[in-house]
Amino acid sequence: MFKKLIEKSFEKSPWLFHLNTGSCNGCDIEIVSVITPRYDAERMGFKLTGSPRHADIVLVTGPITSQSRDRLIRTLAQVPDPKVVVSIGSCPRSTNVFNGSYSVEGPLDKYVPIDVSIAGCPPKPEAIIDGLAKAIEILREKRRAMK
Amino acid sequence: MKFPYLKEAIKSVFKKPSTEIYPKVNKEAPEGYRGKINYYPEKCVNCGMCIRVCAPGCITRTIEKTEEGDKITFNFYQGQCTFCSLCADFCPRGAIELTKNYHLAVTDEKDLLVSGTFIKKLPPKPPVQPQQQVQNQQNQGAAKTE
Amino acid sequence: MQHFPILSIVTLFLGAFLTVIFGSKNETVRKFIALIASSISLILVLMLIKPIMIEGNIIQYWLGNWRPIHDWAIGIGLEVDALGLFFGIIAVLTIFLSVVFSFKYTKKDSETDKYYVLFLMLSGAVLGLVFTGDLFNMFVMIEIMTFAAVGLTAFRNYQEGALEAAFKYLVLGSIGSSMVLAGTITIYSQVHTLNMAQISALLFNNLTPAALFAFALLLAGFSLKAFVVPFHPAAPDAYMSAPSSVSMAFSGMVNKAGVYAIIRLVYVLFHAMDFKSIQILLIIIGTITMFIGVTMALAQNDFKRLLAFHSISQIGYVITAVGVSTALGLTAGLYHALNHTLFKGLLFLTAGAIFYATGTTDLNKLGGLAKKMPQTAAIFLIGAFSISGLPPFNGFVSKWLVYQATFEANMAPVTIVALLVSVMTLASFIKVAQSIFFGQMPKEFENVKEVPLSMRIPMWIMAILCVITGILPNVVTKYLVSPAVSAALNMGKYIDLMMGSGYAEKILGKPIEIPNIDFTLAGYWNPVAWLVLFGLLLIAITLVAVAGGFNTVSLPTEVDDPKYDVFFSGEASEHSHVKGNDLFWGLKHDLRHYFGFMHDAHSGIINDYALWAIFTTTIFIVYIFLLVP
Amino acid sequence: MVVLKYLFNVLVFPGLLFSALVGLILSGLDRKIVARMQKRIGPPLIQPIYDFFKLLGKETIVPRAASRRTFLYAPVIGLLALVTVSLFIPIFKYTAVSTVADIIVILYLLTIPAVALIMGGAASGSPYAGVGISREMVAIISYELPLVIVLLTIGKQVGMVLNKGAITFSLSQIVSYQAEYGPMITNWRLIPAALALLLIIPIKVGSVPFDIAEAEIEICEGPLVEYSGAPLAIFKLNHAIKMFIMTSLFVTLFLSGKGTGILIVDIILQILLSAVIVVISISTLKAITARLKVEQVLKFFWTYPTALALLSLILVWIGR
Repeated sequence: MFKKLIEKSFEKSPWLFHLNTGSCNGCDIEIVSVITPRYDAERMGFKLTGSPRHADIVLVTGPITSQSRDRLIRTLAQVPDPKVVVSIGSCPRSTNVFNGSYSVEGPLDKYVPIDVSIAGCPPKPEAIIDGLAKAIEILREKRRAMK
Repeated sequence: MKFPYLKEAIKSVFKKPSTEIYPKVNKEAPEGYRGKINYYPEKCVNCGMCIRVCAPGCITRTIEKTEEGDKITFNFYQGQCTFCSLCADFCPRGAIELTKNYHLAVTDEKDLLVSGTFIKKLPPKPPVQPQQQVQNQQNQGAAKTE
Repeated sequence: MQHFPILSIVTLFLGAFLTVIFGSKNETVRKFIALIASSISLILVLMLIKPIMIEGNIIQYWLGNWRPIHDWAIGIGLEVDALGLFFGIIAVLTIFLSVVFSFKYTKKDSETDKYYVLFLMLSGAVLGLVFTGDLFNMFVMIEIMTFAAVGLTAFRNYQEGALEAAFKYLVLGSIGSSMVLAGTITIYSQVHTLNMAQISALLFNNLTPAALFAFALLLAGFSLKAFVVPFHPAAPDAYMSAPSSVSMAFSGMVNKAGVYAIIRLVYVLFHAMDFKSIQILLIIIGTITMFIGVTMALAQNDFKRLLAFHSISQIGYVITAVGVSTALGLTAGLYHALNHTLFKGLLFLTAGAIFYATGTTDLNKLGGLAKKMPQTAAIFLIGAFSISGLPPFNGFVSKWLVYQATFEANMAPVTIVALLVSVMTLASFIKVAQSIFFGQMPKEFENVKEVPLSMRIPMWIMAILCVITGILPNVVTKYLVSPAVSAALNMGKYIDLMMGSGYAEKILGKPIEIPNIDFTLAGYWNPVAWLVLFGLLLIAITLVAVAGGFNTVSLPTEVDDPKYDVFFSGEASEHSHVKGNDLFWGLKHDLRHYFGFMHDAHSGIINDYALWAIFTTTIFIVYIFLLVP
Repeated sequence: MVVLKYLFNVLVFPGLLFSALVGLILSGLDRKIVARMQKRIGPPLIQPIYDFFKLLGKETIVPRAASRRTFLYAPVIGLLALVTVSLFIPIFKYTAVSTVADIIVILYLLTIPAVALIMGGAASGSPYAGVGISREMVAIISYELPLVIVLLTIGKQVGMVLNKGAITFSLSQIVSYQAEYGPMITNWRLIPAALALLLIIPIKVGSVPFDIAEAEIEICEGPLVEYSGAPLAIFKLNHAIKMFIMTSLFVTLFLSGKGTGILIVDIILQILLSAVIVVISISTLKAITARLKVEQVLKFFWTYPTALALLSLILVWIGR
């Protein structure tokens, strides 16, 4: 009944879920700064949610330490479709300087295909907003594909 | 029972919000911002300092033997880079420069790869003397010294 | 029709004796006798409704046909007026359902013939107490009831705490009975008769000090039987260790018998409700019982003990409403008594079902049973919502009447406490729902199955009754509650019938005016309208849902896919069940001084409880002597 | 014909559609005002509508440990109760359904959505939901006391005048009382009660300083942790409708009066007034205070609002 409206609302209210897999918190502060008054992601409908069940876009930071590996897999599986995985910073993309360490279990795309990766260590809030804009387009395609 | 910030909250409702509407108004990165790498292959002399100095080791070099010299390509994989710009500082020729371009949000991995190739012509080597000439020179050297 | 009351009592006692003779050998004979006895008395009492409730006359029956000789009652008379029959219906209903429930429930116990003997004795005694018109006969019935109850509490003596609970019940019960006996004797010395109608006539407004002393003693004795707060500590242990079908009878009949005795005592025998001080005394007792009952229930860790404390707090509601002594107050009290028997019985049966299925009722060990026992979970929810007074169920109607009655008698603080207690009841039942029925299921309950059908039938009957009394309040009040209220309020008719007409005028001097029962119920919401509304909206919502093209609800597949695991920050979620003790930390932390004091007050030592009982009796006596005349 | 009017009332005017739309817009206004107070631009006014429809489009996952029927029906039951309540609240003289006693029915019908949330949370079987439930219950216990006192005070005040001394529970009588004697807020005895009710609205709606039950950070949205897709959309709708109902209840109890007689203008006036109440009570508190701890909520509500409400009850009692 509201197909068109539901399609449009996917662009207008994507909800974020922040998943920290052992990051140095540089990218985490940048994510939170995107919601502060200066950059205000909420004006585009972004909202940080507490549970993966509510999320559309999953922001992954950190080089997936061995402790957080199966927790990452379990939590990512619990996000309902259509979902978009965004890697913030270089660590999830390529385990950055921690490459080859005994307790790092490798880049994120070993476990889940990364839709948008925002490079930068840490990336600038504007870059994150760009990435999120790209994520919204992918979300809309996934939603259309899902129907 | 004091309510903090009440006056400030009410005042700020009537003031202009301090949000920068980023996507409409493009924002310039500050001076000296270490963003995307610009690589000038013509300046590079393949000394390898940047490779040794790069902490995450995201700079790789491939050398290919061709007839007029070695075809060297440098790949700066910015997905692994920590943007510390040590490579730019240590490059004797200033071939690497981190620009202010912070738009690094990409959907596929290739865009993060900055690469450049150049042909390194070796300096003209002195003509290669056959093996006996080398022997004679050593004997004359020895005779001269006795 | 004259003989129905005595017949219904006798069949129960006869059933008890027959079980002793025939039942000891094989199982089915014993169950058959119990079923026949309880169903006969059920039918007899239900047939009494038409003459008493609708036509409004009162049945009297003189044992051995010893009629009063020139206005002096010698023999024992049974007098069943609407008030007595109201409590009789409650008792008989509880008996029948409890017997049906106990067939399968006591399958695992040995020596169940002793169980049925004691149970039929208990039910006969309660029915006798409710129908009798003679004070000493009431004492005898109380004695039988107490000792049958003590026997039943200790029925499962292998359970730790059962014998101790029975002993406590015995000590406190006998203190109560001795007080009732002392009261009866003092009254007899005063008026030389034991027939309640004649006593009330003679004592109408010449309350001598001895009569006042007897009144205080009787009030203390009966409130001990009703487990009012100062006397309540024996109840939780007794309810917890008795088998659930018996604790359902306890909370359905035994404390209702105590409440009936108090109403009979205060309204008819001493006609003391005109004194403002008695009203205030009853309201104070009721409010304290309400509050302490529910706060203690919040801190419990065992399901049946929690239910026991709730019975105490609901009896507090009934006593407060009775204490208000306006027509509306009494209606509220009686209606709540009926509702309480229904939903409390239902909850005790669910406790029994859980004990039968899992072997424990400890809130900290159970979890996630809703998936294995869906019907019990549904029944529990109906019971929980009715006790916490949510609209479509019966608790709402009677609690509303209580609030309205107390507020109109400008007792605003009492109404506020009542509402707060109702919310706390909801809180404790949410705690039970979360720890037993929802949440993660511990491993050992993997193969728990639903309880057999014969246990589920009584539960469903009670659930349906709960919903009916919630939906049709005006029908229930018109046929059941108002006749009982009018019977309690005008004692003239009560006396005339027993002692021959005109006797009341001669003795009392003036005819007792019968207060009219036409209280304007401040807005009796017609729940039927709500149900139509709810149904309409439900259809509307489902229509929108179906047409709206919501994507399919993805249900858990059998494969071990983490997608359907519960989100526990990525951890595996075996031992992550939040249950029993972890809930309501905020409340317990805030009221920790209060809970601390309550914890010490319920020390569990019998002499403390006996001390409490005696201390409160003295307070009653002093209070009545100071304030009543 | 009556059924048609009944259906219209239930589905469109004061019922589902109207209260849903106004509720969503009001919560959009609330988010906008909070943003503006923090010097942010803030989402557009119809953002909650977008959220609602996006959630409708999402996949609904039912966890394995959940008991499915309760899990899926809880939000619908909550919505039903809220829509039933919205029929009760009179808008300046016009009431869709007015039985004699409204306050007690409203009081109880407003606990059903809270119980539905609790049942939904319990049914989802998640440990976070378990903690969320006990916090929600503590919240209910803490605000029930002052709310009851406020309602009894108003009932007593109106009852003394109109109902020959006995208390009245009917909202239409309260509105007609205010029509004669002016809005209740002007009566100095009831100003503490108004203040108490202003403090109760945020916790009843579950907005930030008191939303101990759905704290996003500590217990990942409490009872709603396992919900996704349509049931979550309905719960968010419940949240919005509750905001509209509580504020319009405040307007009816304290600010109503004769009204202009024309229904449309009355409705707009009611919406504007409830918008003002939303800004005053919910948004300002949300913008300037952080979330309280569990026992602080209980301590707070059993001291300040209860004292205010008791003060006005005593004043009304004396001022007979």
